[in-house]
Amino acid sequence: MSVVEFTDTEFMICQAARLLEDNKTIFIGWGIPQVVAILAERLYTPNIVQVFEFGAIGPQCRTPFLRGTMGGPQNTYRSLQWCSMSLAFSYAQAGYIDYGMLGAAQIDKYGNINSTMIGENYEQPKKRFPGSGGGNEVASYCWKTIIVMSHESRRFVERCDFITSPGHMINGKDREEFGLPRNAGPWRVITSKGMFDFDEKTKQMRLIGVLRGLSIEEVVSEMSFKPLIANDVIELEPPNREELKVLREEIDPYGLIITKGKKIKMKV
Amino acid sequence: MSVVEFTDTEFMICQAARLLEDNKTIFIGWGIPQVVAILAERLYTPNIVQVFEFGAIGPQCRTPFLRGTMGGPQNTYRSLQWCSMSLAFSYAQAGYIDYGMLGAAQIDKYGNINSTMIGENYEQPKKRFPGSGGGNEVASYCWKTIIVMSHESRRFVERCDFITSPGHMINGKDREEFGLPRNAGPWRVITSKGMFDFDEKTKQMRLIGVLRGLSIEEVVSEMSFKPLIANDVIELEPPNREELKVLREEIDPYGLIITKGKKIKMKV
Amino acid sequence: MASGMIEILDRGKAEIHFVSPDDFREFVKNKKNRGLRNKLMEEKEAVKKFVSNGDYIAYDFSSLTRGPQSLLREIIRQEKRRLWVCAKFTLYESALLVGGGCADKIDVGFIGWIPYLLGEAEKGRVKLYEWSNGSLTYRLLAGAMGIPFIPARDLLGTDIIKHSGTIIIKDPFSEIPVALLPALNPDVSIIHVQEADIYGNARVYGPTVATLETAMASKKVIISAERIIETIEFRKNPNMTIIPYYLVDAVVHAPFGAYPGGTQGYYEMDAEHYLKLTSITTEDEMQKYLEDYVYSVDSHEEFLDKRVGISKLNELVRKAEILEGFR
Amino acid sequence: MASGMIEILDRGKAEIHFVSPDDFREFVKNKKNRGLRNKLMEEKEAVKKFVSNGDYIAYDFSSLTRGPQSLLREIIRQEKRRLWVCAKFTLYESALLVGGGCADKIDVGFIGWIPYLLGEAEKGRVKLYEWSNGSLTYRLLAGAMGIPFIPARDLLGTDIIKHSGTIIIKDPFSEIPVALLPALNPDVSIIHVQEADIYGNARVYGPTVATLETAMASKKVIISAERIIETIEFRKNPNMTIIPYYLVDAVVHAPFGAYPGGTQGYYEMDAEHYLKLTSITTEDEMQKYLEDYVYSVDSHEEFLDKRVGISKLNELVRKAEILEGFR
Repeated sequence: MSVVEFTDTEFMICQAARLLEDNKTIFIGWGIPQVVAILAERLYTPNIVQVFEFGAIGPQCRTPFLRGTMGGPQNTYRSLQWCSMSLAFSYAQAGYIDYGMLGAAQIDKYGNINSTMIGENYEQPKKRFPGSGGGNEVASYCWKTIIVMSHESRRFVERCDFITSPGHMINGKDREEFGLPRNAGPWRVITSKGMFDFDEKTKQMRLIGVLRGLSIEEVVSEMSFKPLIANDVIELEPPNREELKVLREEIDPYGLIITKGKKIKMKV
Repeated sequence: MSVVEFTDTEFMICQAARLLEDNKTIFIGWGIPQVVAILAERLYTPNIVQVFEFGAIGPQCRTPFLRGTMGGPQNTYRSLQWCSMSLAFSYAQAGYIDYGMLGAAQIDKYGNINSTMIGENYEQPKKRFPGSGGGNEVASYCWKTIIVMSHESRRFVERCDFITSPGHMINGKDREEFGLPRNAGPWRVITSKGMFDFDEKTKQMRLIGVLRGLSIEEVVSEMSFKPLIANDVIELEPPNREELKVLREEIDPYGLIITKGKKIKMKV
Repeated sequence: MASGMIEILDRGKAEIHFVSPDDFREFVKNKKNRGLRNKLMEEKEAVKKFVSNGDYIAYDFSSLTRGPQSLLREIIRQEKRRLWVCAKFTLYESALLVGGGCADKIDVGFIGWIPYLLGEAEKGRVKLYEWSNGSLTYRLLAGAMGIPFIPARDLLGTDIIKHSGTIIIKDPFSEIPVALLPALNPDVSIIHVQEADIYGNARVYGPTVATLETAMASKKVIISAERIIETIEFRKNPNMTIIPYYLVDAVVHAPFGAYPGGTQGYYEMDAEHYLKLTSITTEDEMQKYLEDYVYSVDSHEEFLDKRVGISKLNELVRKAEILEGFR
Repeated sequence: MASGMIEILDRGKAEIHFVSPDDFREFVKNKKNRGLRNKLMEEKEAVKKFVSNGDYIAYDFSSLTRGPQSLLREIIRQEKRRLWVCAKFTLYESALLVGGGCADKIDVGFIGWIPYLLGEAEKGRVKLYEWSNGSLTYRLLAGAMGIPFIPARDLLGTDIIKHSGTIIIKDPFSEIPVALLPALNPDVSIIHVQEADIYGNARVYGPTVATLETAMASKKVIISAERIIETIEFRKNPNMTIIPYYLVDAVVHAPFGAYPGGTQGYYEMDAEHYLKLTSITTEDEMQKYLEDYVYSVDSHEEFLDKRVGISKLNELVRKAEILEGFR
């Protein structure tokens, strides 16, 4: 038996990377999703095709992952196609993009995401965020969207202060009633403590896994709404040595992304 | 004094080439318009930019003009841009294309063009033509459309059997009432006997020039509708030696286009 | 809660091939594959697998330049039936498909000058729907983008509208009438390119016509290519990739695949053979042509070998001296 | 004759920058020029001539990669006022424009993480309108195509709609709700490219973002380029031309024009300078930054010379080792 030490962020990244399927396309945003995709490509899904909104399709990203140069030569290295943003989004709108991966400032129980503002007054918000970016399109168009966010009570809310990207139910109506693409939307929520899916019938967020060592109660207590609980909540394995090695030595040796969040020590 | 001999087609080509302005863009269809543009480029408008619907912008066409290879290397040689058909048409729709040049099977007094069918029954026409091609877009989008057609009575009709491309008035309504782009449309009609513009007020076709040696009456008698007649109808000069030399020796030495039509002999 | 109405000013009465964006997405999700699989196959297999009777079919570029002519002949050879043809920017594809008994409906952009086809149309033997090259291209663009229609300012005021499926509305932003062109999602498209890899990544040199839109909007896509190249060639110059592999179902290696048309950078068109085609007037002439050049050979390779011959091919290659921009 | 109605299901209440397609066409006809004229000029002249107070402004790509940063600084230096910014895929452009007192309205796609700007927004000191990167890009596409709007399936169901100018209708073809995004035709756009000629023909290497759409949709277009090359270079490889000259009003030769961002094939971004920017929180910090890097120099060249220095530039050039695909 030995001890493994990892951050919240490393945990989320590894969970997300393990979820991906090979031979699928995935819409990737800045930061954590990039690291997830590269890790998955190195260890689990060698033929996953990353799609970037600015028009890079299927790059073989060079590592280390460098903050900020998402559109630059390292990250778009040896793409299958360099194209336009309208084409990249249209691939997704026409159904060609299997997965999407997003962060969220707030999320509600139906998977609606807020990345616009906190507060009640749009004109003078308590806290302003950068806005949708391509997040709205990812959540609207991609078949399965994975949301990665740190587990804080204030982020899991009954109703988002502002719905930036659509979940499954909005103001009591199914997303399809609004004309959103059929059978798409949020698929998994990965937090620093657990993992959720969405119940097919009620469309509500449902706890399906907790980080090893945590109780269901510990996870749910830090949420402002009560999620559904799956019949058999699984234990989520912490990052393994191989994952951490690739993350720390190859992908993010300067710790620009992976060092963020709480540190966790665990016997394995 | 000497004698010049030329065909109907050569006459029309030279008239059209003399009309063009330098430093303008022009949407070019197959055949006569291609020859016009190359002739104009060689003699009058060195910086005219040809636009082809299949996506060639500003080629420096190689001569001789070869039948049928409109999209091939000779005709698209050294283009400024090779792009898509939707982009080529969008340049025109957004207002970037100054001129268009078209043929017509039938034309009416408001410049409506038929290139679809003759007869009353669409399902079983007396005569079927190939259809709009890009003609409808040229007549709809380009600022000034030049129509080049041989002068035959049956081609100048009160009402086209089928309106394929819009003129200035359609069924008594101004083209703008249909939502067509403002201040665009047919600008000149060049035939084997004369030239027409459109009266600003009535929008009707108006004779403004006749081939030297022809009377106004001779031209108008071979039309199924009576055009307006300009106050001062000018005499249209026949092709000059330089034009004919370039046409016959450089552009169309095999006579694929220019030999068509009646031969005319004239003292100059 | 309704907050107003938009007036429909006019609408065409013709049947349209229309697939709702959600149905198209569902097809892409379940029947298309994002795996890097080797899709290289013989033309026979590709057409057998991916062209079905009753399909709506589209192709790219024209009979004269980079058209998918070997695939077209294979479709006729396999006696596909009841095809509905997207005749955008066509010259003799539609005529051959009608002559071969394969097609009975045509969306007309431009159906070319072959007297046989125009005659069939005059006799009412083929169902035509009127559009234009521009409107069909925009329809494909909408289909490619996964949206139900695209607004445009063509077709307005013409008789085309009533023989099409266009809807004219008063635009709520500018308050002027505008045409709504319904998205076009063909069942199958056939596209000839200069270079493809075994997965279906493809690029073309020269004008791109509607290569990308056609592939992206189509449920099934067959690519034929002058050359099959390694995937790394695409990765070295990604700006030139026009079709990413995940749009494509089959890749056929077809040297001279555009014959009797030309392919830029490879060979020029065969003008003699072209004249043979454009002079076809009667049913007998059409059937004789098809017998001679399609039915009596088993494949494109046999066609090139027995009906065209190496010296003609060499002559056409020799004429293709302009390489600049095409490689 | 009306033949029916389309229901408007919802519509945003926000002000939009909208130019009717006919008004845009009229501008293109009369104010743009299809002549092959030498448009090369200093950044000072270009901004003076083509950026006016009150303009709606767009740019291409981002602060980090191939963004038009030297032109942006010149706009701030010339103290343009009341600009309305299209903040599609932005990181710090909006913050600088607001800090410089140039911009007071922003169409939000993504406004980046600079605390200063987010703080200004929280205080209600800048008017924001909500869109998304995708919807702003589609709006530019519609503007480029000369159509009044484009349908799309994003924004639906969200709170973005009411803070935008989107109209939701029931699509007459598929009978499901769809968003109509109004065309966006900026008054001016600034675009940095790797290569342009003196007439304005331009090409970019790498992802193309909305380079073409932005130029084509804009009334006035300023290009800055790392290199000015001969026109024949475009004619030799026409598939790579992204902007034809007739969309362009001014060409500025601006080596390191994207600094502190990078330009593919030329130099990498300056990460240190980037951190300096992203940490700006207070008004004082912002004004100090602008004083140091914008107001206190007269031109991009002086900026490079006195505020960046040759050894930093060499370092950034040295880091740009990947050329494959970028030339």
